[in-house]
Amino acid sequence: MNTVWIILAPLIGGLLYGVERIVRARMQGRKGPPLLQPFYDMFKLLDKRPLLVNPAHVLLGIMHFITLWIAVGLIITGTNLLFVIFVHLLASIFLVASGFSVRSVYSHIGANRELLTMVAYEPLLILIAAGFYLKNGYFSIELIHEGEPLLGSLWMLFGALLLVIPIKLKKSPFDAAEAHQEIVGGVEVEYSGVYFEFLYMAKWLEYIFVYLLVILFAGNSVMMAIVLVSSVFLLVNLVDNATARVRIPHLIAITLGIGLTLSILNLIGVGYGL
Amino acid sequence: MWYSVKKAFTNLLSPPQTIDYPATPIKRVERYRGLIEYGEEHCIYCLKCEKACPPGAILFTHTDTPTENPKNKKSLAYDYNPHLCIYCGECVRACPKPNEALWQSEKKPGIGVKEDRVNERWFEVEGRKGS
Amino acid sequence: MSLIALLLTLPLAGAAIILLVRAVRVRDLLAFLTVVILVALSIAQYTGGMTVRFALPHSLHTIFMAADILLLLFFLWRGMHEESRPVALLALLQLLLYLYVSGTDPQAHPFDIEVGYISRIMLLVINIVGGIIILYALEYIESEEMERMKKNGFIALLFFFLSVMNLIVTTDNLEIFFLAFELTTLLSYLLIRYRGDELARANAIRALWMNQIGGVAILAAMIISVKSYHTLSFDALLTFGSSWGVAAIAVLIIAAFVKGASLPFEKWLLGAMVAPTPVSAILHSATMVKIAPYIILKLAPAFTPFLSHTVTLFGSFVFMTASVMALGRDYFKEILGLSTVALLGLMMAMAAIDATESVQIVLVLIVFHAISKALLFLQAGILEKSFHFKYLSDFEYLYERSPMSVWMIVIGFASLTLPPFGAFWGKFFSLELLISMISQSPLYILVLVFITLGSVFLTLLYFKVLTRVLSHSTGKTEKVAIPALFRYSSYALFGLLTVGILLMSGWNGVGVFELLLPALLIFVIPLLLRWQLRSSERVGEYRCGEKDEAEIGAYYFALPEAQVRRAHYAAAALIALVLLGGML
Amino acid sequence: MKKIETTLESVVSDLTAFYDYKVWEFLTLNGVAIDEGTTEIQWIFSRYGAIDDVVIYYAPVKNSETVPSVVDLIPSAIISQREIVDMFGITVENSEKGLYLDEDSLSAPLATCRI
Amino acid sequence: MDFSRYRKRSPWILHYNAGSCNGCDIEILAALSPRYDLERFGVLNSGNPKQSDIFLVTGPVTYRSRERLVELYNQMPEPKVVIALGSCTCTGGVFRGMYNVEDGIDRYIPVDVYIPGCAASPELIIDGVVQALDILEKKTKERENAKRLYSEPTTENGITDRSNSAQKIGTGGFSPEEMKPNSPERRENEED
Amino acid sequence: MGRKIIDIPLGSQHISLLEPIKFRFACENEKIVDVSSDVGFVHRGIEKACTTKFAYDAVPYVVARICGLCAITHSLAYTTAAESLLEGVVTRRAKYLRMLLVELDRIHSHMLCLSHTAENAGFEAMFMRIMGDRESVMDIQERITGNRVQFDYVSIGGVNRDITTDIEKEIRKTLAFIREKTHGYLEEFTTNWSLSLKFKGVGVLTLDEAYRYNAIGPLARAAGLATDVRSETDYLPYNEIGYEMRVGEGGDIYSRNIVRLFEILNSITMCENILGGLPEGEIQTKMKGKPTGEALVRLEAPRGELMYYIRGEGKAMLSRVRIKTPTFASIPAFIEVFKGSEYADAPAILASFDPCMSCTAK
Repeated sequence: MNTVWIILAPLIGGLLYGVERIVRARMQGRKGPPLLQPFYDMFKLLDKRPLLVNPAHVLLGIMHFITLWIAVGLIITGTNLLFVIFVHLLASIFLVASGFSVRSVYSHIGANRELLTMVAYEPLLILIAAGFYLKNGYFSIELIHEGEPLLGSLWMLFGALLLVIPIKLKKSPFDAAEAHQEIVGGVEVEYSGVYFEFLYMAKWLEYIFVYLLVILFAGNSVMMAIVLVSSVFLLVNLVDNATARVRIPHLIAITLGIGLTLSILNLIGVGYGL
Repeated sequence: MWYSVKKAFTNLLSPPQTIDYPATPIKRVERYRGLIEYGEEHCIYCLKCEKACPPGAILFTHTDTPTENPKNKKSLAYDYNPHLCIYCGECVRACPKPNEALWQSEKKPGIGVKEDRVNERWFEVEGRKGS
Repeated sequence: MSLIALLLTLPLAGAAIILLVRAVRVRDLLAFLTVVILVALSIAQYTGGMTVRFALPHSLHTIFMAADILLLLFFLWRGMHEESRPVALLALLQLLLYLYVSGTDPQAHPFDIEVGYISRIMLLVINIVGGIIILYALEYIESEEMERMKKNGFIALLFFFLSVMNLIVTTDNLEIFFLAFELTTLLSYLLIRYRGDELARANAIRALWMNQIGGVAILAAMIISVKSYHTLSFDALLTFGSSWGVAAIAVLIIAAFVKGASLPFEKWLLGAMVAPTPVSAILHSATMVKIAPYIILKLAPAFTPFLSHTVTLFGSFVFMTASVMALGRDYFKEILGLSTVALLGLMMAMAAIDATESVQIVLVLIVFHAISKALLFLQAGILEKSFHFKYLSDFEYLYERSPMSVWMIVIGFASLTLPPFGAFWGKFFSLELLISMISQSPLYILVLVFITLGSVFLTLLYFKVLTRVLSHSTGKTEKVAIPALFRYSSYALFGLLTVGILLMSGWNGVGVFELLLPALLIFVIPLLLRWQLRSSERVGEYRCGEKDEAEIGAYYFALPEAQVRRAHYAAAALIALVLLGGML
Repeated sequence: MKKIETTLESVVSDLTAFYDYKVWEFLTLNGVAIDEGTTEIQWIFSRYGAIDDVVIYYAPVKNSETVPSVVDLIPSAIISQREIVDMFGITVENSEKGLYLDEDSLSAPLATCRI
Repeated sequence: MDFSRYRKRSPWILHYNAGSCNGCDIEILAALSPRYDLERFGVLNSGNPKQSDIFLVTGPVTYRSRERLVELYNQMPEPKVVIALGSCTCTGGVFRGMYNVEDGIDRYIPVDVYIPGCAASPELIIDGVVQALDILEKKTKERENAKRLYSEPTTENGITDRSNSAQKIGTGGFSPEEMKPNSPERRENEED
Repeated sequence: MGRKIIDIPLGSQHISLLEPIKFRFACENEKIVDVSSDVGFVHRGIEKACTTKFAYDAVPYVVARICGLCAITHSLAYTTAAESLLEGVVTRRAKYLRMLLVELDRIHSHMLCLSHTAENAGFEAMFMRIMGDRESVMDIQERITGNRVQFDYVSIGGVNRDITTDIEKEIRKTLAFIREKTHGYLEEFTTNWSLSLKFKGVGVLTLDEAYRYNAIGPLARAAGLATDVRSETDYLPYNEIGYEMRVGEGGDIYSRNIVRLFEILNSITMCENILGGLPEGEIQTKMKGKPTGEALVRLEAPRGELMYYIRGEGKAMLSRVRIKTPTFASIPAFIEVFKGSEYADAPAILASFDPCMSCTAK
């Protein structure tokens, strides 16, 4: 069963992305693309003549995709949460390395920003994992899923996760790493055709990754999981449509400032039963 | 920010502003400055429009098979390039018989494809004119 | 016992012979043989798996004493000669303290040498990684411009270093420990000023006086120990547990901080960059600085909770601060150096937590940090020798000229932070351990935050370097040949890293599935695709339609000077807190 | 519109005496080809807040002469000086060619008098 | 598998202004705005030649934009379609015959769709894009070069490198006379 | 030690640019330390063509194609200059209609600038909102003139089309709609925290720099320099229709946006006043003769002062047409503003200048 879900993960992510594009268009008063648009894009990209700058660049991009898929797969199979976060870090590092592997300014800026956003969200993810451990005494995602919903006691960490989501999904106000109007997509600028495909699908996997993290807070309650995911989805899109992109220093200051405060408070609270 | 959030939310629930063109046509305003149209039978071949046209989108070139208009003494043929026209209407204002010989319609110009040779053909026309 | 004796004496013998040999080939062969035997010995010692204890003949004691005094007199002379007041004063102080200590009469030691689990691992690291670096140094030193004798002397000094390090991790006697400690100080001094220019001399002197603070600290600990317990044995010191014992331990910790070049003492290690690169490699990876976590690991069982907490806090603070400080640096070796300082902070922080897991974690960190850092410093040397690159901003067209070096650098950095490499697991389980300990003290939340921040800063540091090394354009290569010894030593270290991945599986429940499958996928699939990509059509980079090539520098996130000073004050305050913990 | 004649030698000193940057707005530098080989260069100013108070300093310039730069006095003149260089082919102190024109473009397109 | 029918469902656009009056350019923005919403067709204004299918050019090609135009065209992977947007892009429009323009982009790159209008309204832009989609669907993946190149893409060790083909166009490869059959000098001579 | 500089190009083709302009930012990290620029991409040679290719009465249609955004101001400035050489008098109704179009043009141009600034600051929703609302202005422009962008409305002697009561009604409706929307933008631009992070204190042009570099238009007014050609000329009766100058302070992007928003509101008021007081009369007067002499006309385009200098020798072709466009004059000021700001802000700063390269290079 897990295997099926792992194979389906990118497709579900694609659908989610499709829904999101429609929702975003509707929030802007537009009709928007069809639901299956991401898949059309995917097929079209497969059909392009392959052009590349250098093999290392493409390879690192593909490795980013594979590693991300592994990270998602590890969540689905229910392994150690902390380990999953680090596999995800590895995936991001592949992306950064691919950005740096071409002699292209925008790609470099994008990769550098990607690194800097990592400074902002990686500590928070680790602290979130710490929160789960403190509450349960284990990192096992499988057990977390079987346990009680933890949103009640970890709501501040959930707040910290909400700060991370726009960064990962490249949404306003924290989309500086992609910043289409400044650096033309950043890391992905040198990819084309079928090679861009991998990065494009990696984006879908990011959706799955963050929403699976959201679901963790719901524990064994399916109802709560659905409510959480849909409300987070709506919230993220509303904020995306109501804010401008902030600069990287602001991004780090805001995320770390608010996120660390929330996490530390919550950890103290959980650790000492306050 | 809250205004935008509210706006985004209400937009989500209300129908979009989008006109589903080409499925539903866009209503064009009256007196839209569209294609220049030519009524050969009323033309007096004064060539004022050719002179007035800023980009030179109207050219009268010599032809071997002239029309039966008696005014066409030099056996000229009217040639018009909608892909060169800037739709300013100067030609119509210059025309002594507007609405009969030359008028600006409300039709939108057609899309050209490679086979139409819109540019190369016009270089040929200009070449004929020059020689 | 005989194995250990061999480990201690063989490098000395090797050094002596090498000094005498004039032919390069013979020298290389001898050095190679010595290294091979040392590696074999250390492996044999490890697989022996027994704790070995024995006492040294009393006659050696006098020799040690004489050596100590001679050493201190040498330092004093250097201090006077180089007109460095701190060196001279500290040497004088040490001399006085030492004379005082030797005047007392401690109980006889049951055993001077004790080789336990920790020591065995340390021996492995010292001899294998150190040996590889010496092989590399054989090639490196040949390209320097100096006399044959001096070149051979360099190799001999490195062997001598291994011997001293072997002694320091096997001894259980504070007096011998002091001797070995001072010997490492001496050796680092000699090696740092090996090139003999103005800068080298200044930095060597700085290293000398800073390290002597450590010597003073050890002497102080010896005095306390002798005065209160009439013993100079480590083991005995650990078992007393009274307030004087804790005081002695706290003072010893200071010695560790100094050797580990922790803030605010990091300057001596950064100054060591002027030496030939193998020196940096050996200082950072196999020897010198590893004394710091080793001492703390050894002392940790006797820590009071307060001491444990403060040392952990200090270590994690250093971990974060040094990583941030490194972000603004441009000198490649300096970046590596500060990252060593940072990681030593982490090791010390973990070592101070007295738990079975923490010992494992620290050892894993020590081992893999040694391998990775050695690999990186080797590359730094290669860059210097083959390309004349020292500063990050100079690195130009590196990938085009030598993809091997670039990938080695990338793997070197990756192996320090990323799964599935060994150092990652060290960090990973440190985090796990810390998280599980939060309920013991709220201080651990702070430590956790420091360590998470520090590790992302380190990641940022390592991967910003890629701006300069990894970027390359379409096709067009002009390869530069790299000498064979350089290559093979790099491959050897890379091999160790790979073997390390395999050895890690099974540790702490790291399953094959979590570890090997991802590794397999990540490394194998690209290899399969590689051939396909080789023949694809190439296109230039997107430059907004322009053709002119833009200059792409690296990023520098320099910390303002005032902040650095503040960080030093904070570190000093934490050290004071540690000392205070000892006094109370 | 007031026109004041000046010469290339005196234009910098004239403008220095005249131009107060908080009173006068420097509009632009203009050139008019008068006859073959001569161009009239105009420095145009207008007074802030006044109705149509435009002052034009002008000087005839032979194509061989070098027009002095007024950038020290009026920093924003740099771009119009470069334009004059391109369009009329005359030399202006410290102003390069190539603001608009490429190597194979028509050189000095406005230089010839076509009355 | 044949994916060519998905091409027309996901056309990504690269826009370049080769010297137009920006009237058409703001109309492109208007076409992306909620009223016309080009994204309905899957259009994405990618701004990156490497990820674009449709090259939307405005302007009659000024001298300085020539090599940029060709460079961008070469960076686009096939299949690709070029749309000339606006009268001046098709034929030079009102700028036809001015001394610093090239009278239409099809002197430099092969144009598939010509959208007339000055300025072309969003409605015409949509018409043109829809027309272009049909052409895009029929295209092959063969390499399409610009009409004028500095050098043909070089092939070395079986690797084709197309990164140098646009360099120094106009001053290198061929003479300016050949390039401009309708140069202003010639026109002026005719007038005189 | 090598350089620590990163050269970041912006243009000539870039997603945030509508028109080709090339900037090369020399940056330390992302801080801009030096800027070089190339603005000549759109040079077509219109000044020359106006004196060699087109007769003086066709020129209004040509100069309109200098720039699609301020087309009306270009043709109006030219015709005003030509009319003063021909010594004809334009009727008051024609003048009012001309002003109506100029102000409508200013509204849609400012709206485009605001939306583009928001887009370049990463606020896509704001872009869509303003662009969606802007369509209604485009609609009434199309109704009045027959084309959305290139109005070709002004010709020598008057205007080409009259407005009917139908159109008038529609204009009033649209103006009311836009006024309501503009108040909404005003609130959003002043209160949205992410926009204030992006805009407040960013891209500052100080008052002294504005004087020094002869900044004009909203750029200057945002810096506190009270200059507006509408109050410095008298060929259009701006004083009759309730023109007010709005001067901002701070000279940052925020201030420029606010100045533009208030100018939109002021233009709406003016348009309503124009419709209210529209004099009766002909819209065209015949002008006789050929232009002789020289004339200099200044007009306030949406981006600032536009200047036409023409000289005629009594022939069908003029002997000199000099066009000084607002952006051209502001470029030295632009460069100053970029230095010291972050690259991340560069596209937004650039958009907030509302640059018009086709004007600049002609």
